[in-house]
Amino acid sequence: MPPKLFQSEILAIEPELGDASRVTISVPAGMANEVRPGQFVHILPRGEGTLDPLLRRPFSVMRPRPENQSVDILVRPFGRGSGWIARQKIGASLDVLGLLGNGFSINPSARNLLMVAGGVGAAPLVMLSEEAVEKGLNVTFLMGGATAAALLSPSQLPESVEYVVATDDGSQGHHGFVTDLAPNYVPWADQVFTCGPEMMFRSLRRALEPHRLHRKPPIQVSMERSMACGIGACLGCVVETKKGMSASCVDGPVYDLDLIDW
Amino acid sequence: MPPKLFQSEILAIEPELGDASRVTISVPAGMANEVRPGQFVHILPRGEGTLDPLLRRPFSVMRPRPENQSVDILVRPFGRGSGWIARQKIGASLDVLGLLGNGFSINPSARNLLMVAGGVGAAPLVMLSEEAVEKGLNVTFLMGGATAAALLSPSQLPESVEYVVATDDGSQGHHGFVTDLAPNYVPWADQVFTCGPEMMFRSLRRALEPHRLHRKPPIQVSMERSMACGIGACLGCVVETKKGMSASCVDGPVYDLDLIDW
Amino acid sequence: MTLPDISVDLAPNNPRELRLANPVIPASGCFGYGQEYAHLIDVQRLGAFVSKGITPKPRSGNPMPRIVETPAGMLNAIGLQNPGLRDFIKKYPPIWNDWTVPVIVNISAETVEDFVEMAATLDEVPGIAGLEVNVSCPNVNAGGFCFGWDADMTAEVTRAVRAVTTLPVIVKLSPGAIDIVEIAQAAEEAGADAVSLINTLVGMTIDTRRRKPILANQTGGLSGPAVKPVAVRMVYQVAQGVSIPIVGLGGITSLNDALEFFMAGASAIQVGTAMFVQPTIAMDLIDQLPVWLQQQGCESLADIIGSANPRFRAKLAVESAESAAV
Amino acid sequence: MTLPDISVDLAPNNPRELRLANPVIPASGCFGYGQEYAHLIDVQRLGAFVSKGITPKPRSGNPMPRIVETPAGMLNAIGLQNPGLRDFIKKYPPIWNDWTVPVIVNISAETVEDFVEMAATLDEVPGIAGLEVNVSCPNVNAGGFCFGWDADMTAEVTRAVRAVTTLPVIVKLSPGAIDIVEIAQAAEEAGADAVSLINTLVGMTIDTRRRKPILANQTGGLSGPAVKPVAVRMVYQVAQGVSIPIVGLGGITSLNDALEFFMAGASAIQVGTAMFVQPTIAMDLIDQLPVWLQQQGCESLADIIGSANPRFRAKLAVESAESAAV
Ligand SMILES: Cc1cc2nc3c(=O)[nH]c(=O)nc-3n(C[C@H](O)[C@H](O)[C@H](O)COP(=O)(O)OP(=O)(O)OC[C@H]3O[C@@H](n4cnc5c(N)ncnc54)[C@H](O)[C@@H]3O)c2cc1C
Ligand SMILES: Cc1cc2nc3c(=O)[nH]c(=O)nc-3n(C[C@H](O)[C@H](O)[C@H](O)COP(=O)(O)OP(=O)(O)OC[C@H]3O[C@@H](n4cnc5c(N)ncnc54)[C@H](O)[C@@H]3O)c2cc1C
Ligand SMILES: Cc1cc2nc3c(=O)[nH]c(=O)nc-3n(C[C@H](O)[C@H](O)[C@H](O)COP(=O)(O)O)c2cc1C
Ligand SMILES: Cc1cc2nc3c(=O)[nH]c(=O)nc-3n(C[C@H](O)[C@H](O)[C@H](O)COP(=O)(O)O)c2cc1C
Ligand code: FES
Ligand code: FES
Repeated sequence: MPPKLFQSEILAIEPELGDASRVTISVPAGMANEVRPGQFVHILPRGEGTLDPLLRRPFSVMRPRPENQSVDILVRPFGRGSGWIARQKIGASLDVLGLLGNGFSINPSARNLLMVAGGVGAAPLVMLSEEAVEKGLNVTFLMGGATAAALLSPSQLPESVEYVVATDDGSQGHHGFVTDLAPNYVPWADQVFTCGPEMMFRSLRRALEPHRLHRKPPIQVSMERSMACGIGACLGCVVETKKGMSASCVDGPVYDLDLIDW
Repeated sequence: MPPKLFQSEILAIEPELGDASRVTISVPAGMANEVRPGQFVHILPRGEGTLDPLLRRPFSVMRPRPENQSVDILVRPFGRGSGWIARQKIGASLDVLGLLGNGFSINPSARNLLMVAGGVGAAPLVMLSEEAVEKGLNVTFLMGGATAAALLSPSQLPESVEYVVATDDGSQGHHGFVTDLAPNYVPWADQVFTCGPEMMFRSLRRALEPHRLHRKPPIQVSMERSMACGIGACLGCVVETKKGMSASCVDGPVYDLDLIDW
Repeated sequence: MTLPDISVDLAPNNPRELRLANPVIPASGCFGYGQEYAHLIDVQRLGAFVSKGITPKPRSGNPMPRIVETPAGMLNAIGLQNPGLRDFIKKYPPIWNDWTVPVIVNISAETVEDFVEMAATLDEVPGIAGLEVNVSCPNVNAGGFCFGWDADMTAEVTRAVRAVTTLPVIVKLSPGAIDIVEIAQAAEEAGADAVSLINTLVGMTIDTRRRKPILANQTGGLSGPAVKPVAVRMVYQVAQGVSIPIVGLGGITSLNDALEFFMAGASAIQVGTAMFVQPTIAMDLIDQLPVWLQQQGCESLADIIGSANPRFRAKLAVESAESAAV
Repeated sequence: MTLPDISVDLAPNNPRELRLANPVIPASGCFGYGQEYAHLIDVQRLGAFVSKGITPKPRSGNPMPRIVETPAGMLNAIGLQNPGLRDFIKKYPPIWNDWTVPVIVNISAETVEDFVEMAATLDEVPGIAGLEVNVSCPNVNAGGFCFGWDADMTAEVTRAVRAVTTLPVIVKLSPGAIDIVEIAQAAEEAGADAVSLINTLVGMTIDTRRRKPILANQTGGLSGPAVKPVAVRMVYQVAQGVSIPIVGLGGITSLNDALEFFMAGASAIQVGTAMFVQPTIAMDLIDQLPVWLQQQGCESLADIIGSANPRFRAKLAVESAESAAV
């Protein structure tokens, strides 16, 4: 399904993961069936009669809800745009462009999947985990946050997922970074998927480096770049890859970590 | 009471006068007792996290409600700023600067007062009428609007007020302009008070010209100018008077019609 | 009842013409090469579109971050990322040649010779309806001083491009000039078929946590609604000073914005940043403009061009009297 | 624990000094003559304020409308309404003389002689702490070309004013110049104690119903958040080119905005349009700035001035090494 511009209605808002909210928004018929984990929607973060903030903001789909033609997104009120979205109420209307971007892809031969999530970066990995479990794959989900309150509730993940957490303040799980935990799982994992702040990717790469032979397991990463158009026209969101500049809104946001030119 | 900057709460919203709303907003202690008819509040027409629209918008006080420390204003959703205010809900918070401006003044010897209102210009004249009736004065209130729906409900005026209306489409009262009605009342009126679009003032002056001897009765007019500061600093809101440029936010908005240099 | 005529020729003095079915044009850098939006809108219905600025050699553009939002605007420092003239010609004009929408190619260069090379090479390439010469780039032979800030340099580029192509040539002016009318006149005299304005203003925002400019390039080009008053003013002034068509742009997000430019004296408008925000905006304008004109009792778009600019209309009247007398 | 020092001297090379307890200054034209805000804020706590621009003769200003809102900004065409030098001197300085807040008087003129007349007359008037020379007005002897767009004209005005007053002189630069660094350097060399920037950009908006410009004056000065990126960029560039203090302004509405200007290289900031919108903004900044500095572990405001501008800091280091060596 090519990207569409549509008016969406906020169907539900639930607190989740620190000060973030899980927001259920309606989508056009059929869209919830087609979304792939890693794709995102581009939301206009303002109401009628104002031109500021000007640009849309991208949010990864956390969970499709084909049963009522909607998707969940996880919104952290970080700045002006996400703050506005987070302040909206049930029933409010949002101007949305989506679905955009490519998604994570699970290799046909992969059995054991390792997820490494930082903060709201958990969103697309929730969807990926649900899909993997449905396919009968084994999933370990590593989640990091500043405090226990900033972690994803285990209820958001399928029961069969092994959920391991780390907090900066030690209030739950491992006292330290989520990337400290990852090396243990390298021998087990057939693929690694990660989403979160760019600093986390760098330290993940560093942490896993000595444990990976022949760049195995492969690591897929969802990159976060400021975006204007979301459809490949502005070249504002590029990622430097070993094959050159890549517009992360269409060619990404998911990339093979080893392809990124850091 | 010098002007104050305060957070106000919307206590009530009622449809009134076409697409306009009567909005009850809370004010600081004592303010509702001090407001004089013709004074206005200067409202920031935007929420958190946006800088557009940038400037405050002035609204005349329609009715003070000292009993619950609030005032009524009449908001017509005309453009971006007033539209935003009109879309707010009960319980919303407004950033308000007020009270600003001078007010209408009733001469001690005046017994018969003529009000000439166009559209939301009725707001300050409602307050003035209530005050006049309380003082035992006689009030005739001429009101003009495009259609019957655009007229002030008579319930907004004290019972003893004579309420006469005109509509552009003839759907109620006189078929034509409110200014057509005014000349009949000149012999009776000791003072005339008017508020509405500037075109109305000009035609009122023209209509009354042949009936007024020695500029009697005197006419007070509330001028509407785009305003930035509201406190005399920017000189954006001046009115050309026979005594020179006058900042209508502090020296007005109420002027003697004959002093204005048209 | 037929709707008012909104077609426009942006190169009335050029035998090759630049006839557009309507005056709505996505701006350079804001519409990629046209394919990007093809899933969202009917690209063929556009008056035209301007492709992303190309340069003689491929450019990978500036490091990241390249964009940042500002109050009612944005800064960009894309750095003219593009495949370079040769690959560009192979890849895009063949596609456009099968399209009905006229495509205007935006060319950027740091020397007059580079402008000439591109203009000459593109002259006979099928699928290209016109050139937009971006004189807002720094002139490396003038110590980084921008071509478009100087009337003589603008004239030199225009003349050189004019000499090597019969394609309609639109010179795109920079708002950094002190007297934009002088620059527009220089372009007109040197043979430009039309001028477009404005390109971006130069701005910066600082990340106060990291204590450095947000853009890796430090400065970027300011666009969007924030700059609209500057753009309208410049179009209004230029309209009084030149007789070639003007393409107005800068911050257009609505029909009312577009009307401001037409009434200031623009014959066509471009939509840049707003394409990112509301991809349907160009289509909306194409649909709304004739309806609005009809409501106003206008027979054609020409009725409102410069209608808020009496000195422009007076000049127009004199010019048409003169041409009638000939 | 004492809060970090935020005092600043805007005229370090002038024996009369321009010492401010804090670097927050309401801008000219946005604070009247100081009395207007006295009911709302404690004017004496301000670092200083700049009074409305005065001219040699009284001016009644432009016809109405004089202001119009634009996206995240506003246009004004007040037209320098003011009582003229003579009445001004009688009316305001005597009041200010009893105040503790330093008052900077903004002077505007269309000829060098008029600037000289005002500067000379104001030199010994009690109650005035400094002059801000507005070179953004048209020079009638140069066909309406603005003083501040030309380095030589800016130098000429500055030199002439410098010659007749010992008051601290701040030259207020226009963003219409092509190379604002060159203009700032010209002002510095001609004896300015400091520069302030930016004044407004020239803009227009059109009333599409009435089909004419909204402002009676047609064009107006664009100010407010919309222009902030342009202002920050210019301060950043000027900071690399001059050694006198810079007063930064243009669109400041928050502490973060003010910090952008400080980090770009401004020693003090002015707040213009935001005073209209949030009359307490200057007080808020005065309260917030030292707290923020303390949270960041800064000892004084100087720690962050130019902290996002490595070339400015490098120049500063060289200069202080040189002055230590002397
Ligand atoms: C593919 C993708 C998926 C995403 N998915 C999610 C998701 O699922 N959930 C989620 O919550 N978010 C997600 N994001 C991030 C989200 O889209 C927003 O970009 C983010 O919340 C910031 O936008 P904002 O409006 O909140 O912040 P803004 O206020 O716009 O700030 C934007 C950035 O600019 C910086 N900045 C701007 N001005 C200044 C200044 N003057 N000084 C210092 N810094 C400044 C801010 O620090 C910030 O980094 C995703 C982003 C991408 C690219
Ligand atoms: C003393 C005083 C008292 C007032 N009392 C009341 C009151 O009691 N009730 C009430 O409803 N209103 C009142 N007003 C008017 C109110 O304050 C607003 O100014 C008015 O509603 C317009 O603001 P806005 O935000 O709705 O319109 P905006 O969208 O800001 O438009 C403002 C004006 O600019 C024009 N404009 C702006 N841009 C364009 C463009 N591009 N093309 C064409 N035109 C343009 C609009 O036509 C309009 O006239 C009062 C005004 C004053 C001065
Ligand atoms: C991301 C981006 C890229 C741009 N690239 C170009 C370009 O390659 N060539 C050019 O002449 N103008 C370029 N521009 C400028 C626009 O074409 C336009 O002149 C400017 O953005 C003002 O219009 P707007 O306010 O409608 O965006 C670019 C603008 C943006 C925002
Ligand atoms: C209504 C108004 C009047 C102004 N009058 C003057 C003036 O008399 N002299 C002057 O130098 N600048 C004047 N300015 C410019 C401001 O001092 C300031 O340079 C400009 O508005 C940018 O700052 P801001 O964005 O914070 O408003 C005026 C600005 C406004 C909005
Ligand atoms: S956001 Fe525009 S190209 Fe990716
Ligand atoms: S609104 Fe600023 S002086 Fe009246």
